[in-house]
Amino acid sequence: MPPARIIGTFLALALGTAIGIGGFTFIYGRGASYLTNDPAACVNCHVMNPQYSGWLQSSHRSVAVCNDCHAPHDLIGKYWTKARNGWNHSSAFTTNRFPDQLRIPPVNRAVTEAACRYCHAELVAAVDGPMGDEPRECLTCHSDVGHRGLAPLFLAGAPGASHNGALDHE
Amino acid sequence: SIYGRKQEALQPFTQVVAITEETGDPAEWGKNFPNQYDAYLRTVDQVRTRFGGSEALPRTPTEADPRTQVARSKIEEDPRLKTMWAGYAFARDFREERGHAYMLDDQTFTERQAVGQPGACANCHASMVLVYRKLGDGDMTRGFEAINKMPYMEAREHLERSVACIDCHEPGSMKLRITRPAFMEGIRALRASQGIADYDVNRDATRQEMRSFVCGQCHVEYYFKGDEKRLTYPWSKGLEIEKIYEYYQEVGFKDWTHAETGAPVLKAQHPEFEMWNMGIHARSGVACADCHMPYRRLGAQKVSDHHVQSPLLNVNAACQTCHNLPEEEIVARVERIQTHTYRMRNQAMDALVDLIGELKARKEAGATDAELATAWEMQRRAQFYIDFAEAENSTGFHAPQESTRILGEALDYARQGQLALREPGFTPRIAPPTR
Amino acid sequence: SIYGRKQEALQPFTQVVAITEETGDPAEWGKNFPNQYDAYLRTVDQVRTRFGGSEALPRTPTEADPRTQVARSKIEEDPRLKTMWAGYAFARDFREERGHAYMLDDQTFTERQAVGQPGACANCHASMVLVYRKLGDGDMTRGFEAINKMPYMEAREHLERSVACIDCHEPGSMKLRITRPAFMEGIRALRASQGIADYDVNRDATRQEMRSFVCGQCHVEYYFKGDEKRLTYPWSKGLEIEKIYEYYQEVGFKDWTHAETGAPVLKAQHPEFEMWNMGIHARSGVACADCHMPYRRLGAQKVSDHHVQSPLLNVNAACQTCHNLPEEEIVARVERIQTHTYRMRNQAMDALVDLIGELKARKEAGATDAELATAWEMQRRAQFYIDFAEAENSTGFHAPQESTRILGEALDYARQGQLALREPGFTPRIAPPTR
Ligand code: HEC
Ligand code: HEC
Ligand code: HEC
Ligand code: HEC
Ligand code: HEC
Ligand code: HEC
Ligand code: HEC
Ligand code: HEC
Ligand code: HEC
Ligand code: HEC
Ligand code: HEC
Ligand code: HEC
Ligand code: HEC
Ligand code: HEC
Ligand SMILES: [Ca+2]
Ligand SMILES: [Ca+2]
Repeated sequence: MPPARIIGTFLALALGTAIGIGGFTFIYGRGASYLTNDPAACVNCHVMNPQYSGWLQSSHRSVAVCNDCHAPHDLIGKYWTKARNGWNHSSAFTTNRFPDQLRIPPVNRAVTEAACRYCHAELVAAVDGPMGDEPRECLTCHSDVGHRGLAPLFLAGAPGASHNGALDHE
Repeated sequence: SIYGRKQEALQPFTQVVAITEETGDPAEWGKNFPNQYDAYLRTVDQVRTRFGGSEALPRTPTEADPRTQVARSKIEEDPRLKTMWAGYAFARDFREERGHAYMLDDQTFTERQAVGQPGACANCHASMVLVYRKLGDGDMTRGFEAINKMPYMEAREHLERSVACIDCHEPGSMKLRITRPAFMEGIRALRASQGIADYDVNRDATRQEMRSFVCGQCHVEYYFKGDEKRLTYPWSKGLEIEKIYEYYQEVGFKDWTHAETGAPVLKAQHPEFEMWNMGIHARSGVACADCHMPYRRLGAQKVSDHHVQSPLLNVNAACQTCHNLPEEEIVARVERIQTHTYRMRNQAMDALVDLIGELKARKEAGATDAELATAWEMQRRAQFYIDFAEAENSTGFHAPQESTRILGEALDYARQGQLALREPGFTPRIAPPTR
Repeated sequence: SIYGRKQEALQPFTQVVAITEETGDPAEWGKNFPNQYDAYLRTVDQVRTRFGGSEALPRTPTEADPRTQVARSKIEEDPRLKTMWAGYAFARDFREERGHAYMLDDQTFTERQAVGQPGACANCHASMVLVYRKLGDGDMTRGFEAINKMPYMEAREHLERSVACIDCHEPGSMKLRITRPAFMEGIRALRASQGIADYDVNRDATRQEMRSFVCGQCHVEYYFKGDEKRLTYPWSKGLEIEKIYEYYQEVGFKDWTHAETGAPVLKAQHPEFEMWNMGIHARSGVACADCHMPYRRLGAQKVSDHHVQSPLLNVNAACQTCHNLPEEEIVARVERIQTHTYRMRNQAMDALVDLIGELKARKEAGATDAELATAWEMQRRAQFYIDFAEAENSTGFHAPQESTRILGEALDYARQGQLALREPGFTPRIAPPTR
């Protein structure tokens, strides 16, 4: 691990364990997965499967991993977000309190928007306006770059799941 | 617990009991599939949406009708419907529809039974697989033919419950299947008109098509053909209203003779399947089940929500998979489409009632059939068009532009009917086929 | 990640020449922005789509009209338009519209000029910023007032070119801006009706709104108010057709008196902005520029395609980023909406022509104004409704259900007009407001 990541991990773990029982949740619940860059870590939770397979079909499969789009590109921000989401999501996962259709909330949508610009800034000056003052959401037009075929979710493990994606007409 | 959740991820569903073609009781199937079964039972719920869902109105049970709750009466809500249906059973009793759990009772106890109904009614209001086999000694089609021609109350003896697992699923594999001969024949005729010969729906349909076809077995326009009262779907020319009307003209069918005007008229019923086919969602490959039985997360699995209901009562699962919008906004979009459809429907209804009133007066004043012929034809057409959009239970959502243009044409026909009454020899303008 | 921060690499455009509020010539702006300029020049291209685009028909230039190419004549294509507009300039010449490059010539040489037109026409057919300033000694609004009341040919002396960079952009910053007083006043009145006082579009509009507002300066329904011929947008009650009609009723405006029937009638023109507002794309935050000026990658930059045209000629950039569908399927979806709209439009047009024919006959037979009053009102309404959908240049695409319901209502009004002619004292049924 590069020192940066060690610090980050420490920050995050400190936060996690600081909250008693939360420590169990966070670690056992694989919240720590949020601290690595390996997409496989995300699918430690089956909840992430659809997005994972969606990502595998996306145009970014070979150029961006989960954290490239879902974690800020500055060190502190990155690990703070990872810790926060790691905590939120693992507790959500544990308590099973989350909607059938996951929805990226504004705060994390903003993280992703920034990620787009981090890589494409050069290209998209016009999108943010001649003045660059009133940015336009990339996702208005490119919401599927990270995940293709997200909807509707496949029938995991049930009969018929093997053939025919739901929107597939053959 | 999180521990439990991780276990689930590993195991597929466990077969507790063996399900065969003889297993009619959903409770049995439910032992293998408790989640689907529990949801299925919840179709008793009654919740109202702005235009759909249903509310439970208390009623004092009687000997004849033991129901303690019914849905609201649409004919009391809008008496113009009684005028449109004058002389037909629907003018006696027509209610907002509710969940699948009620289908058999609501059919049994509707006042429409007062006029005597055929066994053919049963096809869409009960679990039929075992009934067909019993009455046809193993041959579904013969069973179908047998039940069609019975008087309803005789057929009723054979009916045990509302639509159940066995009507949509193949035991064991749980694959979807079509069990209604009327649909097999209807879709076969439709495919033939599209140049596809010898279409066998259970053999040739894709899984995604099946996710709508199972619903299309009942949520369609229909009529009873000939003395055998064979349940028939008028699709041999196509699913569009023009094609269906053309079909009825060709076979010269009428549902009844209008009591006030004497016109030979038609009744359209719940063409959800046909209308959905005209809409953008069908075109985009979105099936009935995608919205009315959306996937629900069950541990590691995704299960289809068997609580079949209005998607507006379940927006997150039903719509937000595909539409990344706040729930309120999604509901607002639907209601905008619906209020516009409903407004046009009201306007067309007024025009039709104007025409019926004038026809009635002219008839009473002793006008000859010849003198009324054109106006009758306009009433027949306008009425069928209005009813097609009115009876379509999404209030236009399944195909917004289509519903609206159908109502617009209905307006034209109703008004031309009035002109015909004022001008002997008037030749109405009928819109050309859409294709 | 391997993608280093590229912010530094991001360089603003290279300023070759200084652009000021005096720089009217797009070629000058083009030196700084060659991509946008080159595309802008391509609006001379003429390519036909099924219902839109435009084709270049050769014509032999004359002294009076030096144009060597024109777009097809809509009134020759559908003579019913001549009947609808009898006695109005549009019955002399009305063509399919084409690219921005032609706006000044097409206005100058249309045969509609034969009847004499006001300078107010110029507001939407030329680059006006410098003209306004010149005629208003620096004050745009006074310049606007000055040009409005001039005779067109006098105003024409001041016009140099079609809409140009300076009409949509602030020099230097290149920010979008509104330069048409008529739009400033129209949107201000609209906002006031929505409870927003003292709305200043250039101060209060978001950038995303501006991406549609700049187009809404011209692609809107309008009329010339009073003797000052002040260009006015009838939005003070709202943008929906009911509200606009209500506005005209209140101010008691008529565009002309119908030559065949004597009815005081209205002409609707290109309400793209209003209709778009009723559609699902506007509701989803999709601006005119998103489809008509989509981003195009040029080298290391994405730029807005300044070749403003039918998106069907540019489906990949205009639609496919949001709609992950094959081009043919996207075009097919649009054409399905359009053919349905067009079919309904034809039906409504027939009904209107029927009404006009009967009104004419009754008038010639010496009917009094009182006897014709109701039929006149129905003609006025039906005609405005039909024209609103007909003049809307997307053939329904911008708002499919809305276009269709407007045409459906028009049918009702035209037919009721015919009834009124046959029945003294007939009271027509007018649909209630949509909200
Ligand atoms: C502990 C199990 C778990 C792991 C591991 C996990 N997630 Fe999640 N994730 C969840 C759950 C549960 C939700 C739903 C949270 C909610 O909607 O409240 C979720 C929601 C999300 C969301 C959408 C909602 C939001 O808050 O933004 C994103 C984006 C996301 N996860 C990304 C990731 C990424 C990237 C990784 C890997 C670095 C990852 N997840 C690993 C359980 C997990
Ligand atoms: C190229 C950028 C990109 C990559 C890489 C990416 N995502 Fe996403 N992700 C997005 C965008 C954009 C959204 C929001 C989609 C929307 O709003 O329609 C999103 C949404 C989500 C959501 C919330 C579901 C939703 O539709 O709102 C989850 C969960 C998620 N991503 C997980 C992951 C995981 C796990 C990975 C890695 C396997 C990953 N993402 C990789 C861009 C990306
Ligand atoms: C880790 C860097 C990275 C991030 C983060 C990233 N991209 Fe990309 N993206 C790339 C690369 C590399 C390519 C392929 C080369 C190219 O076309 O520039 C690409 C290609 C694309 C393309 C063209 C291919 C297609 O799918 O049409 C689009 C559009 C795009 N990105 C949009 C986005 C958006 C929107 C986001 C944020 C949700 C995003 N990118 C996030 C690196 C990134
Ligand atoms: C209004 C719609 C819209 C928005 C908002 C938008 N884009 Fe695009 N983007 C497009 C279109 C259209 C294209 C295709 C251009 C072409 O075909 O040349 C495109 C192309 C791209 C490409 C691929 C260029 C290429 O051909 O390799 C990238 C990368 C990209 N956009 C990134 C972004 C990012 C990052 C944002 C947000 C800052 C963004 N876009 C916002 C419409 C949009
Ligand atoms: C894209 C989503 C979608 C699809 C696909 C769809 N529907 Fe619907 N359906 C709706 C909505 C939304 C309503 C309106 C519900 C309301 O008004 O409460 C509705 C209403 C209904 C109703 C009336 C429900 C009530 O609450 O009274 C029935 C019955 C129905 N649909 C059957 C079908 C059938 C059968 C199919 C396929 C042939 C189908 N739907 C396809 C979304 C859909
Ligand atoms: C065997 C015939 C049959 C089949 C198959 C069938 N339905 Fe129904 N459905 C009915 C009947 C009958 C009712 C009305 C019951 C009543 O009002 O008593 C109904 C009611 C409904 C309602 C209205 C619920 C409410 O609250 O108003 C919806 C929605 C619906 N069905 C959707 C579907 C969908 C989706 C499918 C396929 C997955 C389907 N139906 C399959 C016969 C059927
Ligand atoms: C082709 C399938 C089909 C046939 C045949 C059929 N129904 Fe239905 N019925 C439905 C569907 C679907 C609904 C729910 C949608 C609706 O109510 O419009 C329904 C709803 C009803 C309802 C509840 C709503 C209402 O109308 O009050 C009654 C009662 C009913 N049917 C009675 C009958 C009777 C009696 C017959 C025989 C004359 C019959 N049905 C034949 C499919 C059918
Ligand atoms: C009105 C039709 C209908 C009825 C009745 C019905 N189902 Fe289903 N069922 C469906 C549809 C549609 C699917 C989705 C199948 C697919 O996607 O291939 C489904 C899927 C399933 C699945 C596969 C896993 C899943 O949830 O998608 C199971 C298991 C199942 N149903 C069990 C049952 C049981 C048990 C009953 C009776 C209590 C039942 N079904 C009654 C229509 C029905
Ligand atoms: C499986 C995907 C999917 C589901 C589920 C879905 N939609 Fe759609 N919806 C689409 C697609 C695809 C379109 C067509 C436009 C497009 O290509 O984006 C569309 C279009 C629409 C439109 C615009 C069309 C119009 O006529 O104005 C509305 C409104 C809409 N959907 C509402 C809903 C509602 C409400 C639900 C849930 C009851 C729903 N959708 C469920 C995919 C879906
Ligand atoms: C979602 C995409 C979209 C948006 C947003 C949109 N349009 Fe269009 N527009 C179209 C399509 C598609 C057509 C039909 C083109 C055709 O028939 O060739 C069209 C047609 C037109 C035409 C006629 C073009 C021709 O080729 O004759 C005009 C003018 C127009 N739109 C102006 C506007 C204005 C002004 C706005 C905003 C107020 C707007 N549009 C918003 C897609 C759009
Ligand atoms: C100054 C007035 C003005 C403004 C501002 C304006 N237009 Fe136009 N537009 C016109 C006129 C006039 C025509 C018809 C020209 C002709 O036919 O000679 C036209 C034609 C068009 C056409 C038809 C092209 C064809 O091939 O048929 C489209 C599309 C269009 N405009 C879209 C837009 C969009 C999008 C915007 C904003 C980005 C816009 N216009 C701004 C006046 C304007
Ligand atoms: C409010 C803005 C506006 C005003 C004022 C205006 N136009 Fe236009 N004009 C347009 C737009 C936008 C188009 C392109 C759309 C269309 O043709 O429907 C157009 C198209 C035209 C065309 C080409 C198509 C056709 O109709 O043959 C001519 C010629 C024309 N206008 C002449 C005039 C004349 C003469 C006047 C004054 C009486 C005038 N315009 C006033 C906006 C305007
Ligand atoms: C009819 C209106 C209109 C005219 C005329 C016009 N533009 Fe634009 N221009 C736009 C719109 C809309 C945008 C998008 C602005 C935004 O997204 O904020 C734009 C954006 C731009 C941008 C910003 C980068 C980009 O491409 O998005 C430049 C530079 C530009 N235009 C230059 C010009 C030049 C040079 C001319 C004259 C040759 C011109 N424009 C004429 C409407 C116009
Ligand atoms: C910036 C994104 C965006 C662009 C660009 C766009 N659309 Fe859409 N479109 C949408 C959204 C959002 C909806 C509403 C349904 C939904 O939520 O998916 C929609 C709906 C539709 C529908 C279904 C609505 C209906 O009335 O049937 C059609 C058809 C459609 N778009 C065609 C087009 C065409 C053609 C173009 C290009 C000329 C286009 N769109 C450009 C985002 C876009
Ligand atoms: Ca209901
Ligand atoms: Ca054109």
